[in-house]
Amino acid sequence: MSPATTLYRGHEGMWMWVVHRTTGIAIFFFLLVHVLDTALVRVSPEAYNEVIGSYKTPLYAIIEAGLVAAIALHAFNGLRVIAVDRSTWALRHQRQLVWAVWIGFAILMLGFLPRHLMHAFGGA
Amino acid sequence: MTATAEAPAKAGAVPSMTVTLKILRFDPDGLDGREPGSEYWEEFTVEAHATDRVLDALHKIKWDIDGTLAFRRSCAHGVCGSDAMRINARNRLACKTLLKDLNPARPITVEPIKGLPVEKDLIVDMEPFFASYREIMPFLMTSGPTPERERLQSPEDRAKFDDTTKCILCAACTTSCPVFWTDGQYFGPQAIVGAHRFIFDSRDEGEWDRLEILNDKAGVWKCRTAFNCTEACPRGIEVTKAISEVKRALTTGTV
Amino acid sequence: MATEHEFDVVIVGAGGAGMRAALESSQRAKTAVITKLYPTRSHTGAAQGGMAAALSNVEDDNAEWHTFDTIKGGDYLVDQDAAEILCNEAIDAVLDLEKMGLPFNRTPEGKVDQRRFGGHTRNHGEAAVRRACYAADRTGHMILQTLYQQCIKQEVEFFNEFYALDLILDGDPQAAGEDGEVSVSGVVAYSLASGEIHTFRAKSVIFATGGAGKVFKTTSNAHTLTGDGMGIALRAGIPLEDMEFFQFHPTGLAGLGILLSEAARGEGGILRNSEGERFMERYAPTIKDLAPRDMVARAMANEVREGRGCGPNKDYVLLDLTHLEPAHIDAKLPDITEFARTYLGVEPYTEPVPVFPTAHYAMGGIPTTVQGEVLRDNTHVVKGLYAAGECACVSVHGANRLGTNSLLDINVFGRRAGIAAAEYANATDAIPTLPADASAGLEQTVASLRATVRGDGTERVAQLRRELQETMDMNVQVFRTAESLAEAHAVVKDLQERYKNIAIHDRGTRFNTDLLEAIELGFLLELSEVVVAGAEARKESRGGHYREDFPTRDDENFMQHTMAYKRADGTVELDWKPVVVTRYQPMERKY
Amino acid sequence: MMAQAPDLTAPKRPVSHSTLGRAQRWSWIFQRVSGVVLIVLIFTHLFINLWSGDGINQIDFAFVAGKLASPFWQWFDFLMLTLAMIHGANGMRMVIDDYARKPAWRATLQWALRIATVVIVVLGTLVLFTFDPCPADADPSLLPSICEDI
Ligand SMILES: Cc1cc2nc3c(=O)[nH]c(=O)nc-3n(C[C@H](O)[C@H](O)[C@H](O)COP(=O)(O)OP(=O)(O)OC[C@H]3O[C@@H](n4cnc5c(N)ncnc54)[C@H](O)[C@@H]3O)c2cc1C
Ligand code: HEM
Ligand code: SF4
Ligand code: F3S
Ligand code: FES
Repeated sequence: MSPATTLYRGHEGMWMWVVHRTTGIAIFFFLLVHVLDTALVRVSPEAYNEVIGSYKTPLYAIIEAGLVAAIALHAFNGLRVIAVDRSTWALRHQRQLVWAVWIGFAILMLGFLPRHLMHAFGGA
Repeated sequence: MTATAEAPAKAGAVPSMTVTLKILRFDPDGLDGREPGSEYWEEFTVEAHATDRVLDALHKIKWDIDGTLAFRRSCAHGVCGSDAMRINARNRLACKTLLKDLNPARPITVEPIKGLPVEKDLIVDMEPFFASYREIMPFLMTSGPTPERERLQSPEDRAKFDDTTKCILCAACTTSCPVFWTDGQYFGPQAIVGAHRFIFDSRDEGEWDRLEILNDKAGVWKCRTAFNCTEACPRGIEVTKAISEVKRALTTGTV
Repeated sequence: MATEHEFDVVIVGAGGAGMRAALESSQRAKTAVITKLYPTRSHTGAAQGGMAAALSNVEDDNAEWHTFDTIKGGDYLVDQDAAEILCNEAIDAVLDLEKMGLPFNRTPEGKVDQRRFGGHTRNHGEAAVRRACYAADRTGHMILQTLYQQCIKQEVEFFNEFYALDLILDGDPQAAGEDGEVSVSGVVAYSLASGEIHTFRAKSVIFATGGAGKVFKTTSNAHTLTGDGMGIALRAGIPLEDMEFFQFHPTGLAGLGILLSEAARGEGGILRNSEGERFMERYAPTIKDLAPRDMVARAMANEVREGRGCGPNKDYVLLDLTHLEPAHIDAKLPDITEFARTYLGVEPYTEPVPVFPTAHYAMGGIPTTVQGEVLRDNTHVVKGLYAAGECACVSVHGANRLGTNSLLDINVFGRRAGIAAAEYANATDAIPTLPADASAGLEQTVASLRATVRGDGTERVAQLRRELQETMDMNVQVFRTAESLAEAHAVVKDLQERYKNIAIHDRGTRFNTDLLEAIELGFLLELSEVVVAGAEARKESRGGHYREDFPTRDDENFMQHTMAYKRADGTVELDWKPVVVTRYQPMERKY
Repeated sequence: MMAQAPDLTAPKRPVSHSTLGRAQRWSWIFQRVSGVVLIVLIFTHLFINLWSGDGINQIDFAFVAGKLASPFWQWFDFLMLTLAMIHGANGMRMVIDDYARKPAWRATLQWALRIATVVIVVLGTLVLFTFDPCPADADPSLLPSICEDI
């Protein structure tokens, strides 16, 4: 048995790679499920509404918020990655751009979350 | 022995201190009753000056405490590329890392670089790394008759690949790359740096042969811009930039 | 017992000299290169400033002026026929490297750029001339990389991390006399990775193992520069030439010894003492800071001695670059300024850098002819044995090497040795079988290794080495006297005794670097004795060898090379060899 | 003497075509191009479904069917579906390549991925284009308002 080695202490770039990869995988699996449940519209309105109805729980609302967060992070970081490969300026400022990604992400979530949670928990 | 172990220039000003090194050992022979191939952490405490390098501390251990500790080193000032290792969980050259730049309050962890087979303690098998380097045909390729005098090259053209000529093949970049760790099939950033040095040399005519190789499965597209390589390079080479320039050459079809 | 290999040519060492030789020899004959380091780790890669050649790309220059400078710089102990070859072939040597792809700095017209360097002058000393071809302050790095790249192209066969232990000769070099014949049979090497012994039988063997700077404590040399090749030759009965001539480079980072290239002064850097005075104006009025290294190093040591040193202990002087444009420094001297920042925390843009002489280069070594053939006495060669680079002494550097002439030396004579070795091999019928007594010798080598590893000695390798280096720094450095040398001699002798009782901690077979350091220390101890013995016998001051008790050059008695032999009983015996003079009569060396 | 030296301004050798044909390169470009397009598509999708109107609560058969009755949204969703699936599957392919070391295991995963992707894309497309917003036998209260006209 070999003893635990340390975790490599990469900087922002490495962690954003981890984030990008995990969010990408998460979104992919969500998408599989999402297409399947949407496909129920082809079966019957009742079937669809039943499944969708069961999604309208607080737990699912939080999962949904997580999904939006994942997409936002993945998308903004995707733009950063594209920029880094295209422009030397972006490449040299990639660490600042990581902060830009997080700030953009924060703004989006601040705008989205209250309204979404209102919808989800605010009754109706 | 290194002279730094003794009082360096600003002697009076340099306080001495006690540092602990926590080293990941690998014993291929199975000495002192260990299983051959056992891996274990071992701590050593040495007296050092703040201006000493990690290499000096390793030497103190090897020379005065435990002669079995094995690591590579030669030049001791960051130009030969022998002593890349993981110090406090980051790839660095032991001879270029001053103790004072690490937090001496906690043990300094020292491990072999990651992703290459360990042979003994901090020594890894460098063959796969050099094989990738050889793969990209790192030598000038020209056609036509050899000129009598030098091939001319403007200072501007010379500047285009200056950065990547600095590479000392230390492997700090390649073994810091999370993609390289995953399956070990990626050529790794160093091979791209090595290719870049020739692709952007105006005298060279083999750029498309090399680009062809880097266009492969194990090539440049594996890079996920994690930037560990650039941050690890002891020569300050903008490795990710070089990789980007190679990608750009491949997408635009022009060098 | 030992794995056996057969080659036409075996090259020991993969620095600049070894790989330059390999490029020639592998084109002509089946060649192997064995090296204790990966080729790109060789210390040629540390060379900074440049490589001399009278290309006349930026200023009028010619090979004859270069030859004169080399001979005068070497304080007339240079073999002039060899110096002529060196300087005449310099131009092609640089152009060859350029054609191999070496990225030299360029002039605006796109030609190889050139810079000034110590001791290189126009028209026999009129003024400094721009002769050094360079790639920033990484010239050696570029040479090493380029040669390695060419070796990859030519698929040269490397045995990396193979440590040469012994040379197998057919015949005894010291007993062969006038008519006898001694020839090479092969090399014994130790594989670091497996701990196995390998024998390489070969028609020719080239030694290119580099310098021996680790004899001293403060040195610009790598930890691995332990003079193995010289030591192996000496033990095999081959003499060493001019070993007392060791170059102390003026500008090592104070306390550390890490080199700051002479290019720093070539680009305009100035040495100052504690009074801020540009003291070299007093020692060399014409070329000042660009005087040859021995003169500058002595001047610096003298300033410190006379109390004009800087710092808390007044033990160094300052290299001032602050008047240079930061952009210029970045373009021409990026690495060395980085060294000052990293290791001393000094910012060279704004602060002068503390410097002091550091042991740098062995002018002496294994004596060879201009074809690289190794001499076993003043005239006879060992057939099939060659040497090139810093471990060899063709004597182009005499008593003091000019900066940039070594990178030139390794290329010119590395190439020559490679060609000669391959041609000799091709003219020889069969790969020699090992002579009858060789296997006994081999067994002895293995047995002694085993004994060392298993032994129960008590002396620590590191401790002996420390004591050796300290005594060498103290007594055999820039200034030497009969007393200091006698002291050093006694210490070395004592250390040699204690060496017999060393302890090896590591009892493993794989990557036993502990054992390796012990073997290296053995070579260092033997070479130190030769250095000291030569210095004691040479009762004059010439080039890098300065005797305070004999402060002047004595052409009458000492215008000759020292030849040191190790006799069977372990004593070092000295002999002399005449200097080859072609057209330059000794003159007083003034700059 | 300099006659043989190359002209500094001479162009380098032209592009070799096989180089431009490699899949890795197209895959890389595709990730970027599709990523940019997906941003527009996905954010619009999320905005309409989760933000505007009643947010998550409004989603039911009527809502979906109402949207899908229009060819614009049909094509919009089709593009989003295929791009996202190919982008995602291509990404997953790289992830599998990186972590699945055993060739057999790797091949299995890659095939599973391919099959899943094709199934989902085909299924999704069928749903989008064969979808009837006003199924005849359904409870009219569940249907979108457009069905009242029929
Ligand atoms: C810091 C520094 C700067 C310098 N700058 C300049 C400069 O600007 N201009 C200039 O002209 N000169 C310069 N020099 C001098 C010059 O660089 C060296 O003299 C020259 O590079 C020596 O080359 P080499 O091939 O002989 O040896 P090295 O490059 O030292 O190579 C020695 C080789 O031998 C191998 N080896 C050694 N022992 C064994 C063994 N027992 N078994 C197997 N292999 C072995 C090693 O692995 C290595 O490959 C500088 C030197 C230093 C130290
Ligand atoms: C919203 C807009 C999106 C953008 C801008 C975007 C951008 C990108 C980019 C540029 C990459 C390549 C990363 C690299 O080469 O380093 C990538 C990878 C990936 N994307 Fe997206 N993407 C988006 C949406 C999606 C969606 C919807 C999915 C899931 C279905 C997804 C899954 C993935 C996966 C799995 C990867 C591979 C990750 C890896 O290899 O590390 N992406 N994305
Ligand atoms: S690019 Fe930098 S980190 Fe990578 S091998 Fe070269 S010098 Fe080392
Ligand atoms: S760390 Fe690896 S992913 Fe790319 S940017 Fe460097 S090669
Ligand atoms: S020992 Fe040469 S790079 Fe560290």
